[in-house]
Amino acid sequence: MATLTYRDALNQALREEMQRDPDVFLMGEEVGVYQGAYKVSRGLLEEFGPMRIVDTPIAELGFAGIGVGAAMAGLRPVIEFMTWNFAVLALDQIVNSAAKILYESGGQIPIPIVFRGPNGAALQLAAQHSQAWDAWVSHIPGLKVVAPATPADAKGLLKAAIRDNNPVIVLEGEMLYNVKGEVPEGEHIVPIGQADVKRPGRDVTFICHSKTVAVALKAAEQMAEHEGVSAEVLDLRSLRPLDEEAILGSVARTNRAVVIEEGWPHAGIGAQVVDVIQREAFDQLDAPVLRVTQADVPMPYNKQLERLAKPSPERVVAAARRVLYLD
Amino acid sequence: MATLTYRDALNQALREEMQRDPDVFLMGEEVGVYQGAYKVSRGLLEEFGPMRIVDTPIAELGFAGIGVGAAMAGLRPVIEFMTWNFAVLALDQIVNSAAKILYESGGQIPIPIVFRGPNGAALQLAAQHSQAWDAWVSHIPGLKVVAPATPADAKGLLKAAIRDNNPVIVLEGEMLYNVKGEVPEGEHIVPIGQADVKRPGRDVTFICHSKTVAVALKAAEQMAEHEGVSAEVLDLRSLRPLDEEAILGSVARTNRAVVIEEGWPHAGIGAQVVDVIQREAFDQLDAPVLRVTQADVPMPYNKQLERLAKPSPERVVAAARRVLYLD
Amino acid sequence: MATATAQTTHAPAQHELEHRMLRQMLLIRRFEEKAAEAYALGKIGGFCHLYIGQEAVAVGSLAALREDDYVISSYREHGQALARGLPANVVMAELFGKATGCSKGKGGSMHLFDAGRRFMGGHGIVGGHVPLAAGLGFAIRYRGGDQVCLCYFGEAAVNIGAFHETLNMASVYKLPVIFLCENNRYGMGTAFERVAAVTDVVEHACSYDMAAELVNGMDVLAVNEATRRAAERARKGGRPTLLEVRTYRFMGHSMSDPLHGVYRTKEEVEEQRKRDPISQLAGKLKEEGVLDEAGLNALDAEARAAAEDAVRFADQSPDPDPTELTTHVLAD
Amino acid sequence: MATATAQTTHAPAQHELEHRMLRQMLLIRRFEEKAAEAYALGKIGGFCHLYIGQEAVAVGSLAALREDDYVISSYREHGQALARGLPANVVMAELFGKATGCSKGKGGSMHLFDAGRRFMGGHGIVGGHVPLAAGLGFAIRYRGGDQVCLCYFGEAAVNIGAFHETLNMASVYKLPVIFLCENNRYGMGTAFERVAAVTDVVEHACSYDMAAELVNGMDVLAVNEATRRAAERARKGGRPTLLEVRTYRFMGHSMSDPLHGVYRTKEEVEEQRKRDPISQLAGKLKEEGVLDEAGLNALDAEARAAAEDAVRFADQSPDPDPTELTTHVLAD
Ligand SMILES: Cc1ncc(C[n+]2csc(CCOP(=O)(O)OP(=O)(O)O)c2C)c(N)n1
Ligand SMILES: Cc1ncc(C[n+]2csc(CCOP(=O)(O)OP(=O)(O)O)c2C)c(N)n1
Ligand SMILES: [Mg+2]
Ligand SMILES: [Mg+2]
Repeated sequence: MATLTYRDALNQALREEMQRDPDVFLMGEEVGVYQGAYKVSRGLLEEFGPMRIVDTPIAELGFAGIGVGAAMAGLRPVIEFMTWNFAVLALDQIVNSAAKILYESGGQIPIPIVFRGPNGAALQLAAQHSQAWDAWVSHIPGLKVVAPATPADAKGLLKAAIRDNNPVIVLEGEMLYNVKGEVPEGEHIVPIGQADVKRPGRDVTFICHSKTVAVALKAAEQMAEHEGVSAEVLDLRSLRPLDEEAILGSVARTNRAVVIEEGWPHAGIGAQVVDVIQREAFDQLDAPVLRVTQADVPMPYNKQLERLAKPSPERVVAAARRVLYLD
Repeated sequence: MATLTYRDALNQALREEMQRDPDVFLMGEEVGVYQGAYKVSRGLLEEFGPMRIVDTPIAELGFAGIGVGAAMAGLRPVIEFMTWNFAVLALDQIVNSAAKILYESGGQIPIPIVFRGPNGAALQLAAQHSQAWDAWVSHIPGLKVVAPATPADAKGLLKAAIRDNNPVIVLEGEMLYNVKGEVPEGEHIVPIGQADVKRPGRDVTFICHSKTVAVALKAAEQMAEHEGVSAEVLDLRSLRPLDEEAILGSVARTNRAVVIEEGWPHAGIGAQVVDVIQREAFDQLDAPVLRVTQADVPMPYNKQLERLAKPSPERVVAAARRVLYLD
Repeated sequence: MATATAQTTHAPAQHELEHRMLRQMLLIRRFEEKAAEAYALGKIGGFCHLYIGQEAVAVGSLAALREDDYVISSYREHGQALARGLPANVVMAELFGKATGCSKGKGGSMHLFDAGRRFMGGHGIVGGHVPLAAGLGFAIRYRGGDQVCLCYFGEAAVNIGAFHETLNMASVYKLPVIFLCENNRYGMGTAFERVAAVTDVVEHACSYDMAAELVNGMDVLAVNEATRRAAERARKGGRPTLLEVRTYRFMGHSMSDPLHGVYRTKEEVEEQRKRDPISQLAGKLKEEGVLDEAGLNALDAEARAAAEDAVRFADQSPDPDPTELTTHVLAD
Repeated sequence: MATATAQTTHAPAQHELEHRMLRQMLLIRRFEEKAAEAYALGKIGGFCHLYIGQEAVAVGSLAALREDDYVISSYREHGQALARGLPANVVMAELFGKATGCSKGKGGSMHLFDAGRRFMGGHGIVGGHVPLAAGLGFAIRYRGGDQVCLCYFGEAAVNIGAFHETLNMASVYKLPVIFLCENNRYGMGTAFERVAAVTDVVEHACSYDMAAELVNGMDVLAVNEATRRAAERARKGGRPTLLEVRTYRFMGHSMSDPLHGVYRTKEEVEEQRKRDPISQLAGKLKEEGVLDEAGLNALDAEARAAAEDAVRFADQSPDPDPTELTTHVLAD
């Protein structure tokens, strides 16, 4: 296995899938000549040419729709949003075209498309550039949603997404692109819908995904070290469908859970996880499930305020201490 | 008190607020000459003229933004979306402008605006015209969200929304416009953030809002009649902020709850209600909280399928029987 | 802009085409009348937007296309579906929400689909399908084909952003798409001149360096010829065209809208009815002596019978099985 | 289109204006250089889009406005903020995220606000503030005022739907808005001609029956005069104008972007630097004998001092109190 950055793992997935299947193409702002705003598509224009690596104008609604139209004709577009913040403009095409055409057509026209790009906050990009759309996109039937936390998962989930016959949302992270990890070469597919235990534990389950996996792992380490608490870190990887079996399996062992997400609390994806747990594991719970989320505010620019707004290991530890009745 | 339809109650609220405050104006598709796609603005063009009752092109993003800009200058726009389905195109302005400018500007520029229109399914309008955005809009800090179920609440909440100095989302219902009820004349304001017990009960709480209030009331009647169960029907009325006190107060009495919503289940607003209950009333719950939602599918056109997709009294009763361990 | 090359003389092929187009227009007219009846009886639900008055647009333009071309439309697409060759039975069954409908009863009036005939829907968000059309065109170009994609939309869609984003990209990418604007002067109850700074839709082509033509939508032959020119431009040069086709709807916006309403006068509607595209073509054929009153009546009787048949078929078809609620949410 | 009426002779008022504009351009240039330094030191975070090269656009246009006019811009708005009269100190403090910043440290570089000066932001979504500008114009008209709203955006915003929806409505509603496109030829790393079917932004005015002018953005006087004409059109007739101002950015797209990058050559940038709007105006004033080298040096020293002062002020200012995290989410 090679050690790659998350960025290069995505790049590898794109390259391999484009080599394998001539119907796969990449479209978005700055993906070609500029080599990608975050360099995820580096080198691809040179290898595949401008018909398959397509630079677009700033027209998120339009090029998302072009992607869906191309998928209607049987191609397998990968649409890059420079960031998911701008995808807000394209939601009509994602929700009303990509997610509905199969159903509306009575099953005639599948939409094999991937919408991908960095989601959520990076550093000090302020309110309009720091939004995590996990809850919104997960809300929609007809879509699948994945959010890889590691380079290996990034490669495996993106490949799975490209091969899927449905619209798949891939939520990446600007703050993850430089993260390094071992990545299996070649045919490495992570099936959509499978959570992954990133650290086994006995006393409490930290349920997380994407950037919050690192937060949870850090919290778990601290708790192991300072409080002798063994926390299990369960990485959801897929937000739709949720791997309810894995969630319930872990909670059945630990009887306690903290759900961590990057997005806002109100009707967040974490609320759905809580709903699943309380519904299916009611009698196994020794404490209410608690959540750690972004503060319920637009993201501030100031560095200190921003740090306070984001989920942190400290806040996870504090929540864990409460569910363990250590306070 | 006069008996009015929900439509006329909204009309009255608009008229009274426009008479009271010259800064209030209404803008949207077909609100003027055509008297409103659903006739909510009937007669207003004649009374207030075309500067205050403004017909727009089909340009949801554009006119939502014009509304926000006018609010930045201190006017109090009411933006009508013909239906919330089309507001998907305007989310950038709602989320990135209306909800964030106060914060981004360090408190300098409040955005006193109302976005309103019918939300959710009517009858056989199929997938693109039957969407309930309760969860999405409630997710966003910087917004308030209300969803009146009765004519009196429609009037009182719309008036409160227009007077609020923040962006307020008013989710109405095409299927509610013809519903009749008593409406207090004149200065009738329903404060945003207060739930309302629509039917008191002891054994289980039905938490609902908008169209699902009628569903819950019917279920409560049936249970009273056929099973001797006394269900309390709590109408949330506001989805953001949620009236947590009212929710917890009711559950403290009944120890059981079913949450009913029109939208999809995954990260729905009901999940947030569940989260609140399990977190704050963990020890008072005698059973897991169950939810009744739209089926997790795009809305089908066929009448029978559509009926199956929607929350129904039967499904509420079935859920209630489960939380009461009657099965 | 290319000049007219199509034959409008009395060649037999041309007469055959005209005859076929007349038959199609009649079918649409009678079909829509039956749909209106069925709607009044509650057999069709939801929104139902009739095509009466605009028949020449769908019929004339689709007669210029090949079977392997793509077609996509808005919610006012019964006429295009029929002109594209979807059987009246399955279209009516779809309006009735039946399992035998072209979208299995799940789509309804606004979402007619037939992948086999490359009829790519039926879409309900104004302007929302315009980018999809460019995507279909993109796929043609990607594969090096010489098909075209024909995209119908109303003039009100010109005011929405998706239209502009798409026209620009279609021009930049040289996509073989025909953007056919059915300018019937009203978007619901709003006259175009009340909400558009410039009311000649063709003008927008200048901003996108795109070929354009203004077409009389009451003249099925004019529509046919203009579409031929546009299709040729697309097939040979991979260039898009904007066609503004001036037409008129004789009915209300949808079945829940009154016939003329407050936004237009009864007189205006009646004036327009005199330009009925069906009588115009029938009149021409009679004048040229290739159709007589009896022939016309026979054609009409045939159309009426087909429409009645469609209603019967739809009526007798079963509803989808309840399990269909959860199928087709995801593909395998 | 109105013809030039502004005085360009040697009247004292004109010299006073030119002097003031030179001073403002110098301030912006030195301020931005300091911002770049501070960014390199990690004192400024996030995205930071400098205005170097484009100074004449903000300065020339804002000199044509009144205090009660509205101004709104994109994320590349340091220059407009300074030219509008926001003190360099509070602008720099905002870039540093400090409590003394013009947005209390919550907005940062992309979200500069000063409601008192009617500077309505700093907005980060390309094209997103264009409808807001029309809304401000709508409010002016609603109240019967004779103010204008001046809206800045880059040429890449012309490809997004919001621009088109807004221009149409501004024309239909007769809004007193000046849509000022700063055409610096690139949107990030993309040359406009690669993504726009028509590269003369002014052409779009035809589709909206709007007055338009193409302006040399390296000539501050030309910008000033064109803006005056547009403002008059707005004040007197309530009519919008589209100004395409051709300019160039000498730096990368943002501080995280290389100076020229792969999308343009070093030579091109150097060629453009010869058109530096500051040297051009300084040269003109020297030629006319109203400014000498010493005078220019003095002005420049003043600008440098102000920029350094701003950095000092920002550096010494406190961060917002942690409780500020949750204030201003909602108004009372
Ligand atoms: C984005 C959006 N806004 C509003 C509507 C509601 N609506 C449906 S049809 C229509 C009028 C469209 O007029 P036009 O495009 O001229 O087509 P026509 O109905 O005349 O064929 C409106 C406003 C919609 N479906 N989508
Ligand atoms: C809707 C949207 N898409 C993408 C971006 C990312 N982005 C920020 S600036 C920019 C380029 C804009 O270029 P232009 O409008 O010409 O302005 P300039 O930066 O040249 O001043 C892009 C693509 C964005 N902010 N908003
Ligand atoms: Mg029309
Ligand atoms: Mg630019």
